[in-house]
Amino acid sequence: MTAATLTDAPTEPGLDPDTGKLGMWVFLASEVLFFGGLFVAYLYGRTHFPAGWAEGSRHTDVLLGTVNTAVLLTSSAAVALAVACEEDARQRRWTARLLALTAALGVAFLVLKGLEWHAEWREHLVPGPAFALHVAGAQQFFALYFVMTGLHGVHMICGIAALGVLARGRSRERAWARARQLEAAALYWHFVDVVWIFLYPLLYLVDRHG
Amino acid sequence: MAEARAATSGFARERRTIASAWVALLLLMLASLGSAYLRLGPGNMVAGLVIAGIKGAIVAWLFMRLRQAGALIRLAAVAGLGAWCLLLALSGVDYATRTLTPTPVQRPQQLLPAQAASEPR
Amino acid sequence: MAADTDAALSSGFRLLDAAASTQASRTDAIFLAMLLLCGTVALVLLVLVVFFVLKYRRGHAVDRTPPREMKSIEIAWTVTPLLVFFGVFGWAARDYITLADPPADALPVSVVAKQWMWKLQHRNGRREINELHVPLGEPVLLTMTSQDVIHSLFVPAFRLKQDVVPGRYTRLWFTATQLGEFPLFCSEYCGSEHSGMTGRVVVMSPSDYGRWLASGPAAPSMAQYGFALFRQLGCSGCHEARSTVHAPLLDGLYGRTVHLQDGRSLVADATYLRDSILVPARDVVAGFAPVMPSFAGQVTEEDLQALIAYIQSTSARDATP
Amino acid sequence: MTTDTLPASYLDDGLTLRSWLATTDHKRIAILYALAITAFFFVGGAAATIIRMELATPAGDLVSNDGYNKLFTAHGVIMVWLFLIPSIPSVLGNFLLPLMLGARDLAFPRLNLLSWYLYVAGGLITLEALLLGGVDTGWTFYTPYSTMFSNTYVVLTLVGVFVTGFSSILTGLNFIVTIHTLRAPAMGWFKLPLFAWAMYATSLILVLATPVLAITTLLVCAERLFQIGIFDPAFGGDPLLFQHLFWFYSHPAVYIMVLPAMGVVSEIIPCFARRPVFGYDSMAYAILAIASVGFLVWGHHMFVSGQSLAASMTFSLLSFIVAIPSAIKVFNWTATLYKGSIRLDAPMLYALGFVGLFTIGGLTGLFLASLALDVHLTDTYFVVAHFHYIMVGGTVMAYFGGLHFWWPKATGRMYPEVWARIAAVLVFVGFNLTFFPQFILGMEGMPRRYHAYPPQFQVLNLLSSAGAGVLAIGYLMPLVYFAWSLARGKAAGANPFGAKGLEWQARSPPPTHNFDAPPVVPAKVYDYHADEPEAEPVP
Repeated sequence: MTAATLTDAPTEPGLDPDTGKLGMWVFLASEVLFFGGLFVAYLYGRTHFPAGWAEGSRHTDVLLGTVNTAVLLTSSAAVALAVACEEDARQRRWTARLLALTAALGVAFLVLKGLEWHAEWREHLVPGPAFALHVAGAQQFFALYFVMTGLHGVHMICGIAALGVLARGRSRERAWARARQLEAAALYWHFVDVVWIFLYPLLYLVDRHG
Repeated sequence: MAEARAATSGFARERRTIASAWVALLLLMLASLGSAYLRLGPGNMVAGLVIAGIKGAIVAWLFMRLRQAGALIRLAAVAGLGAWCLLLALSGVDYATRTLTPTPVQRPQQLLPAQAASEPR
Repeated sequence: MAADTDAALSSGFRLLDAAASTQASRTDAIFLAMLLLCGTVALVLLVLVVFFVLKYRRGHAVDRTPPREMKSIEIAWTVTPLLVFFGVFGWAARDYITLADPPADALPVSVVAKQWMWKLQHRNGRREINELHVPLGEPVLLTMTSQDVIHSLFVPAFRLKQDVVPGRYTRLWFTATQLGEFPLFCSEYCGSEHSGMTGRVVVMSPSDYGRWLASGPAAPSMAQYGFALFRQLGCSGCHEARSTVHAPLLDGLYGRTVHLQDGRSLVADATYLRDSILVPARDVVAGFAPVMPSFAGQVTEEDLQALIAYIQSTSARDATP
Repeated sequence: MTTDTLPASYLDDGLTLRSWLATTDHKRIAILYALAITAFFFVGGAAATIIRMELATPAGDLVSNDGYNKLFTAHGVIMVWLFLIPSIPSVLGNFLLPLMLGARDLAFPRLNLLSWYLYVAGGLITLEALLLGGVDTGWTFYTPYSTMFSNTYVVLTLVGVFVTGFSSILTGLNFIVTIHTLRAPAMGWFKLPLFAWAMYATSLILVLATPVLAITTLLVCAERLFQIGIFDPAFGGDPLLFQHLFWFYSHPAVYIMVLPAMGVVSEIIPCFARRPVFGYDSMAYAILAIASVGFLVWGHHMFVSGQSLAASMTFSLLSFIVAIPSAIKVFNWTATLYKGSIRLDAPMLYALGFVGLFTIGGLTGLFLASLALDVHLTDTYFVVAHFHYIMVGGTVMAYFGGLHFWWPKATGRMYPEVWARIAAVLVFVGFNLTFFPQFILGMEGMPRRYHAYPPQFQVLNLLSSAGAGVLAIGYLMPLVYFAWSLARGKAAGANPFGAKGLEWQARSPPPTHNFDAPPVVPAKVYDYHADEPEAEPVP
């Protein structure tokens, strides 16, 4: 099963455009397992505490959640466009701006998330002795909610940092900010977006018609 | 000239796919939101996950360019999901068939005096 | 461990410990079969390797024309182990399944594992710490739970062990086939005194066991102790017939279906009674207000079992005409 | 020994500390790993020595029970995560993979250096946790003990494990991309040496299983610090959920430990038997089968933990199936010796020792896979003996064999043959003396992790402790004569053993860019001929 697309490898590492992409995809495979453990814990909770999950989900802010999802989807489209622009000679001037836009949307997402967390903190929805809801399992729901969105947030911060650095590097025509690095960073960003795509229904839309 | 037009049409086509994918994603998000307000019982979770699956597929297929990626890259994309499904499936065998007789566990603290019975933590 | 048990147990070297339960003899049969099977495979390989190393040692003139690549031998040594493995799997699984469903008439003993001791209680209330007296030849069913971490009740002579998991009941049943005392260990790591959490199982003849059970310290039966607790904790204040508080009557409740406020209805079994004592707000009976305070933290595991035994005894009393 | 015309070897190419600590040369990073791993091996070994001294007597009289619990936890954590898992992939794999593929370096050289720093950081955090007061949960960290009842440095140790885990993931990633993209032009997949196949399969497991360990440690830390209630039964959490997540990683982890050892043995036996490996294709498929089926069997650690009957039977059946590829490999190694021209050099002694001990380890695994026997044997010393036969009898023997086999290539000097053979025999004898009695202890029902045990188990425990002494001597000898060999070992040519891999076409020690002239990929892999007179080693 020789990989058809990979040109017969020169023994010099790093010259083949696909190595970076393949490396990032293998890393994303490990990240799927990394978040996967949390989704297994979530599914355990949802099957064993349906009432707690529904009650907990009703107390999340669905408006902010939906807006955040839209922001992240847009940022994903923006970075895809940036990669496309980088490959086209005449559109290359847009790349740096699109990368900056993506990073800005990422920051907006984190700001909204911060507001949401603050609201929940004020409503005593943070697991602890003073936890507001008394349905069995609601505390686990919010515990997992904070762990999952927290871990996702950390990945967002890494993504924003990478995109910011690449945007500056690209605007200064740096050698390390070429199509290959952009595509790898874009893949990572799309992955973080896909994780949120699954977090959104699982955390916000468990039982809205209650 | 032809090469330039081909380049622009290439980029134009790419831009169009990205734009349409973006719109589709937003619509699917709204659909997912709407489906949550319908009383579907367990169907809510299924609908939520199916729509999320479609959105994830769009992002992977178009934005992450799996469409024009080689077999190896697609294999790497699917490998993580496959391993996760193994974890879910086999631990699911245990959870689905485990006859559980639960008992509430009391944290072994000192016996509190009868009148100040604190509500369960 | 008491000195006398040392003397009894430090018998001479034997490949396998005494097989003292019906399960033990079956497990030993599988064990010896596997020992034989794997022993021969290991021996054959050892002999082959030594023979090849000697015969084909470098400098020793011998025919070394490279043999043909034989696919058949490779298929053979893949399929045969597979078939043998399926056989062993089936045999071992059959015995494991018998462990999973205890006989109906098994003698119930409730076991509570606590960091670093075993508390066992027979049906008539007789309590034991780190010791279990059982009759010879009768199946005994242990219903076990833990108050803190995961322990595991392990009786090597019976070839049996079962983890004791907090938050749920796990069961272990056996039928002793040999008189005498057998060591009992905790085999799931549970903290500092994990190696001290040992005890012994004493197998007695049924008549001796009956006498031992009756002659125990004049501990009140679980039901009587439960009734005393029922009054002492103030349950009778609300749940007695003549009480002014509007609370459900508990006489004869055990085994009846109960209709709850949120439309569900369930059978009032031990778990329901236990839940209602510790978390009353969860399953409120239809037509009653959730005013009952929780008794979590005020009742130990034994008190709960005693209260449940008392409520069970009320239905027995009413049943009699 | 570099003639003046050829460029300097990788050892002489820059002697400053910075040239070592900031190197991206896979060979230097392998040496850095070797030093760090040897240090951790002897820390873990010290803990094992004290445990064996304590167990020489039934009463717990050498260390307190808490002390004993912290010792066996330290032994477990250090040996599993800081020695066994990185040993062959990070030391031999890093050094040899590019050489075997005919490449100049790994696909991501800088990422390789980052892996080493992550490994050392994780190791130091774990060591700091042990020095501050140790952790007493066992390397398995079972909840609710590790989350609710242990008041030792659980979180700090788990952070150390978490960081070391990422070092493994990045090494796995590096190997997968290297094997896919940097193979020499003429080297198709079925001309790869089996060591490279083993690295590939191990890397698949490293990348797909280690993240689940990372998330599990994160959840245990969250549970300990914020009582999130996922694993705590008081909130309705499930301790078995932890066991599922933990063993989903930890069983593939034992294949991470044994697959590289199989790769090393598959290189040594053909070389010293002068015969191509028997059934190369089935060996390669067996390696991939072990890696993939290895993900399906983790439940056999939970037969008595309260898992459902159906799940236990499923996992038992799958555990029998995963034993088939290992059986195939053992049969193939044995068949490779047929009509060979065998020389029992030190690497061959270690390799044959591996085949013997791994066979016993694998067969006893079948005892534990059969349900009824596992009810009696699990959590006893039978299990301790089983996994030591695979990890110590298997991986450590193969690691030592690999060290001896490629030592001339890495240092340009020969190790002292006679001393090396004595050490190999001592390790084999000491190992069997230490761990075979533990099988019998397990049969008689001595539970694991016991600080004090009933007197009827003393005879075998004493024998085991004595054996541990012999084993310790066997492990110390290589340290001595390898150091001696560095100073005054005989100069080794490019191919002292007449082996067939690409790595033997480079000089010993190889230059930083590995090959002076592009290596020639042979038509057939393992092209050994037992019937021809022995070719004299290439200068």
